[in-house]
Amino acid sequence: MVYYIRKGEAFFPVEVEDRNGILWIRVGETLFQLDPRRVANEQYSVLVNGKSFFVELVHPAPEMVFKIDQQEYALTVLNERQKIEREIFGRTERVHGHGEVRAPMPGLILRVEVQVGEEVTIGQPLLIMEAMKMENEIRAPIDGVVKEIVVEPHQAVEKEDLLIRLE
Amino acid sequence: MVYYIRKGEAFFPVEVEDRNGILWIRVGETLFQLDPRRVANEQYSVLVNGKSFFVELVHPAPEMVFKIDQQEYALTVLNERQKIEREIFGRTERVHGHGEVRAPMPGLILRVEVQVGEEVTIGQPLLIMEAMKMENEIRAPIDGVVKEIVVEPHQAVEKEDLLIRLE
Amino acid sequence: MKRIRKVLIANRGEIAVRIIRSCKELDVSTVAVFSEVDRLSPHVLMADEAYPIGPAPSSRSYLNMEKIIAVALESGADAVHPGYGFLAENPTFARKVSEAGLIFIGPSAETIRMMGSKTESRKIMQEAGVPVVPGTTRAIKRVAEAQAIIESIGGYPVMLKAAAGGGGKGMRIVRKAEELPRALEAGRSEALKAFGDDTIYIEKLVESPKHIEIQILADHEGHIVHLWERDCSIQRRHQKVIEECPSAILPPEVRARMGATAVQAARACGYVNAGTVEFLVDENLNFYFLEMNTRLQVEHPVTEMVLGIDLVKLQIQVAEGSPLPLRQEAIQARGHAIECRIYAEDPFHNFAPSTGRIQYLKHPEGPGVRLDSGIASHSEITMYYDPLMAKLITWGSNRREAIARMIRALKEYQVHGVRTTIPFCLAVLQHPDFQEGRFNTGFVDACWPDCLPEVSGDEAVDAVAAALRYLQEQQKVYQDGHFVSRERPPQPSAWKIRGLKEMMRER
Amino acid sequence: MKRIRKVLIANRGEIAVRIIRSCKELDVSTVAVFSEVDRLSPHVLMADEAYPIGPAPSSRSYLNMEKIIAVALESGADAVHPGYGFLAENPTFARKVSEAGLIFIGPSAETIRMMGSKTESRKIMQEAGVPVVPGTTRAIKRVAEAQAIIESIGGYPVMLKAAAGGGGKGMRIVRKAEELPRALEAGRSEALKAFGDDTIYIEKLVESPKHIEIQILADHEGHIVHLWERDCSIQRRHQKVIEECPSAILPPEVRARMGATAVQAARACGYVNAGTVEFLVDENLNFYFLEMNTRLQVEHPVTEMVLGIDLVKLQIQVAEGSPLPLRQEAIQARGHAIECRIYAEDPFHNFAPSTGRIQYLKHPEGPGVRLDSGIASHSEITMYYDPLMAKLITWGSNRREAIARMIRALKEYQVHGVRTTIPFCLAVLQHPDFQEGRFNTGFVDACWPDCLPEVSGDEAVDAVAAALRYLQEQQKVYQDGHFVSRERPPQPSAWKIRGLKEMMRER
Repeated sequence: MVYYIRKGEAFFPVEVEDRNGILWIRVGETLFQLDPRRVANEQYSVLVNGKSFFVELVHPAPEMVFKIDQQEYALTVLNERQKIEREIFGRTERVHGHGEVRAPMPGLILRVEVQVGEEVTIGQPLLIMEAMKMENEIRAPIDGVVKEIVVEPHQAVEKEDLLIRLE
Repeated sequence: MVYYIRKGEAFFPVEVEDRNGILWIRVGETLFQLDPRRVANEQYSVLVNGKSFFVELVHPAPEMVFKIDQQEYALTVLNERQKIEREIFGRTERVHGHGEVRAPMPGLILRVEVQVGEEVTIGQPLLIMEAMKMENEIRAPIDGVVKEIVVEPHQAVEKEDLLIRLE
Repeated sequence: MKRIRKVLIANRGEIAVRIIRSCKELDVSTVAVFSEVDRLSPHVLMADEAYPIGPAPSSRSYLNMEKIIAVALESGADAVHPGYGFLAENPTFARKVSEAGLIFIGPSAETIRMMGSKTESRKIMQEAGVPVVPGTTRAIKRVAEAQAIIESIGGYPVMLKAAAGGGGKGMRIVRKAEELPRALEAGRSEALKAFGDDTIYIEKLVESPKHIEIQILADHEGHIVHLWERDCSIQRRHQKVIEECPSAILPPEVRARMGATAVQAARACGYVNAGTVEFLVDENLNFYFLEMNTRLQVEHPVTEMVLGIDLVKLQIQVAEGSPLPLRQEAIQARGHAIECRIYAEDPFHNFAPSTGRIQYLKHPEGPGVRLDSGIASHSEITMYYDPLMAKLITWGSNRREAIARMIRALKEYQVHGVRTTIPFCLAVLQHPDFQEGRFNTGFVDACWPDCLPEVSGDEAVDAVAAALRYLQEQQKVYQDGHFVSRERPPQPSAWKIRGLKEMMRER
Repeated sequence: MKRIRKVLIANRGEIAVRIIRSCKELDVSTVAVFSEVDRLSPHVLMADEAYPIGPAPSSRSYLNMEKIIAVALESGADAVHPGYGFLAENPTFARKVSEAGLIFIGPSAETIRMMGSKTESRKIMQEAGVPVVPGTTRAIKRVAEAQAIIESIGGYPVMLKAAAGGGGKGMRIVRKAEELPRALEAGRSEALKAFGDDTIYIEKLVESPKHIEIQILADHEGHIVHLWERDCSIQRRHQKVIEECPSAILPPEVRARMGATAVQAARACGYVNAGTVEFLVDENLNFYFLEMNTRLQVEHPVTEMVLGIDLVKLQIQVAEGSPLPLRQEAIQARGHAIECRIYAEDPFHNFAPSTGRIQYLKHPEGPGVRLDSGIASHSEITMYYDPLMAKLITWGSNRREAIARMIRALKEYQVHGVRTTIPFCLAVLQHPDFQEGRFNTGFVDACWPDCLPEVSGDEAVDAVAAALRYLQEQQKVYQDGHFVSRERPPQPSAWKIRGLKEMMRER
């Protein structure tokens, strides 16, 4: 079995061989021996050459997010088919909400601080919303251009409502 | 809705009236107002006239066992149909294992201390088994007569294996 | 002296649970109150009695004085403990509780009122000889007025503050005259929303201060003790997130002076019960009265662990009219304690509140670890209340051990379902400046999130990712159906892949 | 002096987890070993590294010295911590570890051997002037031999004990000559099975004794301190279940004498590292050497909480060759701590082990509560190992507060899936004799289960039962399918009930 992990724009192959439940995994030049087990719902114990990793899976493949020792790792891991599809069709499976700025909680929009067409950099405040009696800045998750502003000041929004679309 | 709770040999009726999720329950002369909610798997929160009971259900009806504040309560609670069936057919739904003495864990029978036909009283040692490197006495769960001895010394048993039948 | 046998806790969350625990240990019955969304919250499950008081918004439940007092009377409670937040520093509530014949576990309504007005409390402290930050005690309405005051106290930088304030709401730093109009407007609007009162006053800005507070405890006979300090300088948005006892930098001589000053402050406002005198401490260890919190503080556990006391039990005893069982000379500190507040917030997105249902929860345990939690593994974190889920406190025989233990405990903490401040706390605890005691209230702004260590592209992590992906596809052990709904395991048929490859060659 | 950077923990369960926690706080890497059934046990999940060492039976895994030492060497460990039980008091293991160039975290193999033989240790202590219970140090084979010895120490009652003993195995009280033959045979057979050695010796029975032990700590430079006492008199089947520090009844003068005697005992056997000298204390507070445990005790946390120390960290420091950082004069106790051992056993059926999968687990938390657990909510309790699931420890500023806190904490403890000793512990803690300090090692036999309060047929409980039954039938909220499989919700059709009623009338 071969998987492909994205690094920047490129995909690197990772080979997996199952020898009676123990996985031999080759990453680049390095061969690892892994014993992965499911502990409970989204918790795994993985022994990597004897090193014990307790892994909490936050989001499943292909856009995997998991935590080890409170450190979060986000990796795109494709199988053969997904890799080929992406090469042909481009990134068909868009990262959910990557350029979509959604409300992190229910609340009230106070101010919108950008305009359609404006270039924004990652971390830049896009709008201010009030929730839990606090003014909260909603910031740009990526570098990009404001494509659409879906909300306006004084509008109440629910959690996950689309606020702004970036490109 | 009426249920019947066993006290000794008799069954006492308990009336339940559902008023929009709040239950009005009459036990004898007393009327209680209850707000029962399921918290998680076998855990319930029940407000009884405002008193807060956190209830862990160990075994479901009709032979209910539940814990409140680490105190275990065992009650037989029948519905109308079960009550009638019992009155006609006798105790059709026997309490599981009441007269059946089963192995509480895997182990080795060392000695049997009673004989078939012997009268035994509750708590009397019936046999000795070794498990977890300890000698464990298995005692009579009820007053009765030994009807059958299923195992013999030096026999290995699994958890829940029948050892002795009392009557 | 009236023995307290039953206490109504006019609060929710971790502080309600914490108060219930002390009551149980005193064999005092507890009455919880709950809003519609809190029917299954831990404080309801743990209390001896629990009564509904209204819908989710706190204005209609936890702030409903009449309803809460009615429940207290009907349930036969002797006393009301307000916790912190909600009605804890509302003089009207304290008065109404007393007028209903119930004991309010806290200071008198008059003391609460005096200390609740930041401007009035400054005046009282000035008169009592307690050092205060240069500034005004008058309400500011217009920019011109503000400008004049700023000149009279030596110019910029200054701090605008809400007179009814707390929790950092309504606070604005102003460094230049141009910034003043907008800051004043924003501050007033935030203060109005938070406290229903837009009164703003002005103080000289103490640059790079530490926030150090003194816990005091006073009985009805005028006996007042101070219970060491807490350093609460690690703040985000002027809200405390990490606190410790004792301070890493306070010499015994300054501690003694601050303690004596805190007792002086408490005496000046006729204080009874537990309270906290907050000070700003500048780089030369000059300290200035900031405000007095007339209630139990969120961060009180660090004091409890270092001094070996239970502040809630002492509050109840004092409220009954008992004399304080503590003499100042006999109060002894041992070791060091640190508290991390675990908020349902996303520290990587400006600490935005993170709501949702807790999927899984496993708390740290073991030597020197205390956890005060207000949620359980079934809980839903809603937008209605403060997003504080729990407080993690560690004790060590010295500061170094307390820090090492906190790092160990934070790594044990498992929460699924919402984002938390755990990674943030971990980064602060591991920061050399924090470990060396080199920090002030500007620490978080200066270092977060830049202080996060670079995540290296470890090959072992790639291998783990591939292994999890493989498990998902091969073993199909999706017991909760969670993955199934998110991703269908791909079943590539040979011809399809071949077909695709041919297409690629043609391109 | 060799700095310890990586420790292999040759153990499992709560003690392995507890050792891992201290190592993490010291920044020392940890290597876990595990048997086939322990792959997902907490000590494996928490350690930095983990390696399999064989099948479930401990004889083929946790007692496999060669395998464990091989793993230690391959993983690059500097030291081995044996915990308690398994290989902790095996002199051959200690020797082999040292011979492999690794540090054994404990005393020397020779000290372990001497103290491991109950007869030899009695001899050494007698010579060192430590008071011992009158009796023999010779192995007894035949009844006639035993009879002669018993006469020479003043007759019955006597105690038979296994020379290789521990944990109550092989022990028998004999009150009359008639009981001797059977007791001797049973004791020898049990000792043989437990220790592979059927050597039995005889001691005069100390009637109604308290079991009080002194914690000691010794470094390589011959510096030895005693760290107060633990009262471990609450035992079932000669095994400790509830322990406390300090004792409820020991006057300071007796404590000082016992402490000095314990140091004397440690010096007599060339002791290094942490150890415990156990004494029997009679009603007149005379104390007699019982045995020396050459390892960390299960109940060590009560000492840690009262003295504010971490014994595992001190063990590691001493093993590195560091001098003890504690001076006898500076050791100060604060408050009181109690430990309850939470076993997977059914206290209502003679403490029979209770195996099964944990369905749900919620641990007590909050002020003054420490929990050292070896299981998690997914764990399976098997028959292979000791059924100790966790230790619950509470601290209070005095004994009364520690007890009240323990009762509160025990009530918070939720375990589904196996039966536990929690109800037993609760009954002991609530018993007036325990609360007043009036107890000895006969307490449990004398009072359990008779001391259980009568459960009254409360009408409110009947109402709760009816409400749960109703919920089950009406709401059908059986999310886990658990109830569904056990009971089909009855759907009586009208005609069937009428039919049954008619049948009844006919009878």
